[in-house]
Amino acid sequence: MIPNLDLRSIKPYGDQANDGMIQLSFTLPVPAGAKAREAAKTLIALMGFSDIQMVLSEDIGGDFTFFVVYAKTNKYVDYTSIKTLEVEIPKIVIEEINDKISKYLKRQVVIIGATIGSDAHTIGLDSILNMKGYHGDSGLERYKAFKVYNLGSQIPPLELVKKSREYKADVILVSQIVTQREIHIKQLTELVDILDAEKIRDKILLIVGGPRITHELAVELGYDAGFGAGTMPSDVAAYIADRILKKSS
Amino acid sequence: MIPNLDLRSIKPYGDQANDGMIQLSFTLPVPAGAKAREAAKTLIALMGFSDIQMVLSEDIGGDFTFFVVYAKTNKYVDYTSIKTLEVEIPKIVIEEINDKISKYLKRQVVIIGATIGSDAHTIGLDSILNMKGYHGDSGLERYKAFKVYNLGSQIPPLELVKKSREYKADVILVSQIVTQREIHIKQLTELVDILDAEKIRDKILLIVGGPRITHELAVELGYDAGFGAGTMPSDVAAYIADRILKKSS
Amino acid sequence: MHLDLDQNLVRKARELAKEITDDVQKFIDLRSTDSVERTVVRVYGIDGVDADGIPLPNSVVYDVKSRDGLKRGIAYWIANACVAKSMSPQEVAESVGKKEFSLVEIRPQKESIVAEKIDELTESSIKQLEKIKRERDEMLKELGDPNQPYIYVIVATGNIYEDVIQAKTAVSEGADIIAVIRSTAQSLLDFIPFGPTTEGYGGTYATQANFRIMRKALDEMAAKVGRYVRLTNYASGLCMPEISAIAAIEGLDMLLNDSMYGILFRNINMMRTFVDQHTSRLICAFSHITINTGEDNYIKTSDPIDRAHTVTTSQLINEQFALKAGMEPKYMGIGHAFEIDPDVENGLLYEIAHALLTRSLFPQATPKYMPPTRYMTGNIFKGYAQNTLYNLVSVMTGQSIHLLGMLTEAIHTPLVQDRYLAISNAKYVFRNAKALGEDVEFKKDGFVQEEARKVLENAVSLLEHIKSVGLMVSIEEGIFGDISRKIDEGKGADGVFVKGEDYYNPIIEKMEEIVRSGEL
Amino acid sequence: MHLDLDQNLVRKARELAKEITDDVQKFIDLRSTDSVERTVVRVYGIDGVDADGIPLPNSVVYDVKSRDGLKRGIAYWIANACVAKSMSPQEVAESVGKKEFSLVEIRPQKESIVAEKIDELTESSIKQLEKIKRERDEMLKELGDPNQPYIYVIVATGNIYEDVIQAKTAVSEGADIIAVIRSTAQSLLDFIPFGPTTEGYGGTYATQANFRIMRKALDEMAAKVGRYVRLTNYASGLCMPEISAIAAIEGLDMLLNDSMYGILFRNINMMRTFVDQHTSRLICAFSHITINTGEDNYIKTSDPIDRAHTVTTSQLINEQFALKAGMEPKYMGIGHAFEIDPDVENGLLYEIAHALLTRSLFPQATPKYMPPTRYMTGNIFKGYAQNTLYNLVSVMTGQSIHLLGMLTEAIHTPLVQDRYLAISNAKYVFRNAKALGEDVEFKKDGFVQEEARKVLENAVSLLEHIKSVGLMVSIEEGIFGDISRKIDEGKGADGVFVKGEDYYNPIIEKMEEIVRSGEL
Ligand code: B12
Ligand code: B12
Ligand SMILES: Cc1ncc(COP(=O)(O)O)c(C=O)c1O
Ligand SMILES: Cc1ncc(COP(=O)(O)O)c(C=O)c1O
Repeated sequence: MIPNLDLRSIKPYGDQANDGMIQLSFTLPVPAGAKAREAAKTLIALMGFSDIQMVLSEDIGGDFTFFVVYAKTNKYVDYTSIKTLEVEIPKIVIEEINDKISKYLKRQVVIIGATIGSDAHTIGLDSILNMKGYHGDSGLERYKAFKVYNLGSQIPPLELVKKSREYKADVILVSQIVTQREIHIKQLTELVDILDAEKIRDKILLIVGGPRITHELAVELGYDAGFGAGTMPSDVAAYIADRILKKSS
Repeated sequence: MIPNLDLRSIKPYGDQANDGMIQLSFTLPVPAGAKAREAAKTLIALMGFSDIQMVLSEDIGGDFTFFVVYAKTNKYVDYTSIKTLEVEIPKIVIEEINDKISKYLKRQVVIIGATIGSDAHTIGLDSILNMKGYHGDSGLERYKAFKVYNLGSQIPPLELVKKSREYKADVILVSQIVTQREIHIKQLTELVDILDAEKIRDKILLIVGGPRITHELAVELGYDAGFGAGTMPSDVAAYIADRILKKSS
Repeated sequence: MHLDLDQNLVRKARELAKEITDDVQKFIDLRSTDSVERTVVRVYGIDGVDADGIPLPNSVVYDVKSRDGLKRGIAYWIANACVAKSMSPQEVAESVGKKEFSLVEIRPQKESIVAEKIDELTESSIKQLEKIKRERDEMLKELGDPNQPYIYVIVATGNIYEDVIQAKTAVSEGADIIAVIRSTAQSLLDFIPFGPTTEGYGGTYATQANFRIMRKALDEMAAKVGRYVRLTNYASGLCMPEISAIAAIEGLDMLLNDSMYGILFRNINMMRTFVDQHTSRLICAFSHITINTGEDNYIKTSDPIDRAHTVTTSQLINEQFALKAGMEPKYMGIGHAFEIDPDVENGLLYEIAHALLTRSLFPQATPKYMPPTRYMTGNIFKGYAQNTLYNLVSVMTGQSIHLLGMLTEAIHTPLVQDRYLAISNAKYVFRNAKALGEDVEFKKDGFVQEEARKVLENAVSLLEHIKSVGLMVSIEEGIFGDISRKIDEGKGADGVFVKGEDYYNPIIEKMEEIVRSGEL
Repeated sequence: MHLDLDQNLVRKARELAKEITDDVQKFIDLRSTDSVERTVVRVYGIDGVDADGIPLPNSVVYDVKSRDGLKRGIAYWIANACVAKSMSPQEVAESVGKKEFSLVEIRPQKESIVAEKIDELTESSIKQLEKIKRERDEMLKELGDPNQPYIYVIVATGNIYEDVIQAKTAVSEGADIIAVIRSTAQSLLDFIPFGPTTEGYGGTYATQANFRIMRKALDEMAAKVGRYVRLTNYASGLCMPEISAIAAIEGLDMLLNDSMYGILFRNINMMRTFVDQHTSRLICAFSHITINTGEDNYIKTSDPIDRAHTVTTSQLINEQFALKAGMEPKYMGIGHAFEIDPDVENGLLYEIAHALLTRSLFPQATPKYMPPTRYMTGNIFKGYAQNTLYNLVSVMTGQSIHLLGMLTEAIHTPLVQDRYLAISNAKYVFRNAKALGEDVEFKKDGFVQEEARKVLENAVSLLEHIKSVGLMVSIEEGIFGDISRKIDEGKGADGVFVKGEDYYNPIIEKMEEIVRSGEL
């Protein structure tokens, strides 16, 4: 940490401690000119900014004006009081996971994964599940402790639940990449509702991942955990092993 | 303008009318991680943003974390009520200016220009004064109606005032490029104070320019006009001619 | 800029690709699909939906299919009904939609009169399509074709009216081509939605009304900016040929259209795709619609360096399928992409080699170059730098159709300012590096020359393998995009059927005749 | 990458530059300046300020000068006082500062004893400087010299402690060189401020204490990241040689140091600058400090294409002046810049030609390449794209010292994240295009080759002109940067004087001796 920082009121650091400097860019649907600039400034000021430097205000056609602004915020955060909701990932690695699961659970953990609903993006889920893994970190298929079924993409939630019964899944991994118009919320909610309706929600470790997913959002939607951009398969493995072992003991 | 826009409450347009989408980037002086992200989110929320998408939170060394965020503002602006303080630039061109000045003023307008104080940037002022001008638009030296003295850079305000007496200047053009630690405010204020003290402020048309100068700021500091980034010499010429002619009539 | 390619190897690659596709074509020629039949229906001018919201082309084909009449081809049944009921095709379809009658149950009219009716309907439909094509060709000539690389941007708001606003803005900034992205998973619909649409995610529904609305908007802008503006949509998925038909009717200029994309990336049945792609390409060839092939996708799911030759291989296959549909090379937007992990040492040299190889292998075509997507991140600044180098490689290697990379690729479909920033980046680089390609040579046996040679050699080996096992088995093997699809699986398999002995598709025949005769 | 330059022309250019500087050197050799004398004072270890805050080196030199003793050189007076008063130089200076006595009024001591004293003081000062140099050379060897282009960033907060924070952050991101920008107009001060400073605008004062603080911070970081980190400041303006001295004492690695920059851009008197630059370069040559010349500035005030040859001309002149100071080529950071208006068609090709010309003309030197500045705007995204191409040209043409462009160049001195973004952009491009330079050839008689040839030819013509009228008259003519300066005008003229017959500068003589003898 930089010297003499008051953690009870931290602000952005641009050139110096606590200068509050922030860069913004946005478009207003009005023609470029002094009036547009003034409107943009007014807007920025309403957010609690001062020293507003409007460094670009450019006509981008169709009566739109694009702005780039540097300004100083008067807001600050008490860093000491920040609480985070984080997935707890124990430090256990592949061999340990395999050993413990075989020792205590005495069978493979059954994991079923899918990209649900209209979403066709498989690369993210595959990075977690496939042998090959992600950036040199092996995927769950590589773990002896796990039996993995990767259903692929565009799986209706109902079908996923059906398959999870069929395979006696311990864990469901869902991927959601497309988030436009909150489609992921709809689809994720649908899945939880089905599990609830079928009264099997408690029996299953329910995990969602995707670049716009946060653990907080996942918990809010009724999932056990959420994994975001850049997730490593080994983290997911460790989380699963830990939770399954705790459950079974 | 886009259809059905309510001008009394305009908001940024990202993907759709009034979605309020803004891009921000900034650095917090805390180590990267969930806590930093949460602190950044809290800060952004304090400004009245919702749907906060933290798309980058990157360790940039030295216990600093850099964030890129897209979020939607809940602020809006009544565009119909926006008032702007603008330099009024009449549409008169070089020949007309030369004609009118020779007809009504019957002598050349004397213009003296300098970059004052510690500022050594001459390119901006030169673009306005030199024959060559700026982006194909001729500078004031090209106008028969004007007699131009370009004193160059780092001229102490006192010396500028001395020279302006010596040359019987009608107009003083000051350039200020460096704005760090508000140095330009100090230097510009010093100049006005001297002119006031010597009781010649009223006799002189006082203009300031520079990339971070706005007309509003100029007026606030006691100048007649301020010209910002991308100013064209012909605009300055038209403004000067208009004001001098009005004064003399 | 020049590659020292072994021209014998190039010839060999083409021959292999031809032989591979010849095999598939034999298979295609024996079959038709529901969508091919609906295409005929649409070309005959049938449009609209029934009381349940089912598009009339679907109702009509379903009516015949469910009564086992489709083997003869839909044209006969429509003409027969028109004669019998003295109705226009649209009237016939509406009646079918209302379940007033079934086409198969109408008494067969005199053969020669039905035949005449078919000719009449076909003639006037084809005339109409020719008129549209001619008008566009003239407009292009009049307004002038912009310089290449064409600046190609997408709009994807989900709302056609919002799309129009953004498309117009983009054109005024300098866009040459506007592509309206389709709503997620539309390609899996076995029908084309009807009317203007304002709800969709990840894109806007491809409907005939939406095509018309955007076409009109772009034509207005074209007149304003004095530059022809092209409109693009997607002919892939389960309605491949139908989309081509409505695109031809509405005067679109380009369609994403690949002979294998649907199989691999949408898990659409192989037979369905192969049959559909042929008809859809024939329409494109006839109507001067440039196709954009989808090889960029392979290197999203497989390694862009190790599997570069799969892109080349597929390009050659796509070319042969297009030639089989009578398409002139200049309408072939052969696809490829700048997709290498930015952390790879000398990644730029690989990109140059691959881009130059595409350009060199298809000198008459209009290669479509796709921007970085997979390795774009939330660091929008870095993304802007990646796009800068992408723009540079494009202008340097002389690409034709240049889809702009968005700095927010990893975040959302483009905001209005994202597109502006992309266009200004491309304009800057294209102008700043204009003559670079002409000025530069790559060292003989240097990195770029060697890489290009290697990719070509690997492509030839792969083509040899495909030749020996057949294209379909190769796809089963997971050669393209590391994705494996089985011959008899996938969506839409039930929409494929073997033509009967009396099968007749007058639209296809007429178009083939015209295209082949070079009457165009 | 290779330029087909006419080697006879290259030789001719060098000869002309040599002749031009020979003329000026004659003039230099006869003169000294206040600052040169203060340099001797500083090398003798005198530091601190008097009660009025005037730096002791100034007090001491002023004391002698005001009593007309300076023609003999300050060394004699100090040694004489040391002997007479049995004091160390520092004690002498402090007494002078307190006005306890004047050096000129002290009775002359026995010549041989004073001479011995001078030798003793000189010897130990030089030893100390050699030790510092050796230690740094060793540290560089131990930690390893980073790959070129070196990543060079500036810190410019105005507060040395804030600068340290940001410099450390930059090093951990990948910076190889940290330059601490000086506070606006410090170059016009005829003294070096004293002690650590926390107030400055546009930069931090160059003081010996600030040098020390930053050096320590960077050495700590270097150990941490396992990579030698260079420290840069500015030796130009009115204290050119003094700054070099304190830089040598504090172990800096680089100094901005140009033979004409001060004249042109700070309106410093010509004679003053020429004399000062010689001493300052001698110190750099002696202490293995790389100089960075300032040609990038010319194309900020004049056209970067039309006046490209003025850059080349000045580079050759700077080289000759450096050689005259006994500098090895590898310490010559020959300056140039990427400054063409981004709207210029083929601007990138011009940039490549100019950068390659610099690289080719000075194969042993370490060219210092400057980023776009003048045509950077408030469009930070566009600026990031400009910097991307700049990075590309640099790695492609094999530049050595690469000052990073900041996306906010047109707005403010860099924020902590601006530097991060700049470093990651450079690292990306350097890695991604690593072997591009080796792989590319420019067509014979093509754009780049022709442009480079033209610039060289124009430079030779210009050198011929300068040779005929003399360098000083050429500067009067406004040849460089379109700026004209008169011989007898400019700041600091009163600080120049003609050496007396008994003038003696032991530091200079000793350094020259060592440098020339190749003892280094
Ligand atoms: C590749 C790609 C495609 C490919 C997908 C191929 C495939 N088989 O997956 C193709 C070309 C088919 C495609 C199509 C579309 N795409 Co797409 N695509 C992408 C792209 C370029 C890369 C995604 C990717 O693979 N990233 C690499 C992986 C490794 O990262 P990841 O997904 O984040 O996964 C990591 C973590 O998130 C996490 N994770 C992910 N899932 C899971 C699950 C679990 C359980 C866990 C624990 C962790 C986890 O772990 C992974 C490793 O760290 C992105 C843009 C981008 N750069 O992100 C757009 C993007 C995702 N696509 C987008 C869109 C809109 C589409 C389309 C809908 C467009 C259209 N209308 O046609 C189509 C339709 C697809 C559909 N029906 O869903 C948008 C989504 C916008 C939004 N936020 O809603 C993006 C952001 C592009 C954009 N800017 O418009 N796409
Ligand atoms: C060129 C340049 C220099 C040159 C100046 C050469 C010269 N003779 O002018 C040199 C190399 C000498 C220089 C030095 C420094 N510079 Co400088 N420089 C620039 C640079 C790259 C371009 C400025 C420019 O010429 N723009 C082109 C002209 C045409 O545009 P303009 O100035 O905006 O002028 C237009 C309008 O503003 C207006 N205008 C301007 N003046 C006037 C006056 C009137 C009356 C009117 C009507 C209109 C008008 O009309 C012009 C035409 O449209 C800028 C960065 C940038 N891209 O802006 C940094 C910049 C201005 N410099 C900066 C700094 C800090 C310095 C130094 C202080 C650094 C240092 N510590 O050494 C030094 C010291 C100089 C000093 N003592 O003042 C900072 C200022 C930061 C700030 N906001 O305070 C900048 C922004 C760079 C940065 N990001 O750090 N610099
Ligand atoms: C050939 C082709 N068709 C279609 C698409 C779009 O996907 P969809 O078929 O889901 O509309 C792409 C996307 O890259 C493509 O390359
Ligand atoms: C050689 C040289 N010296 C010094 C400077 C900095 O200016 P100043 O002398 O005002 O510190 C520069 C800036 O470009 C330069 O090139």
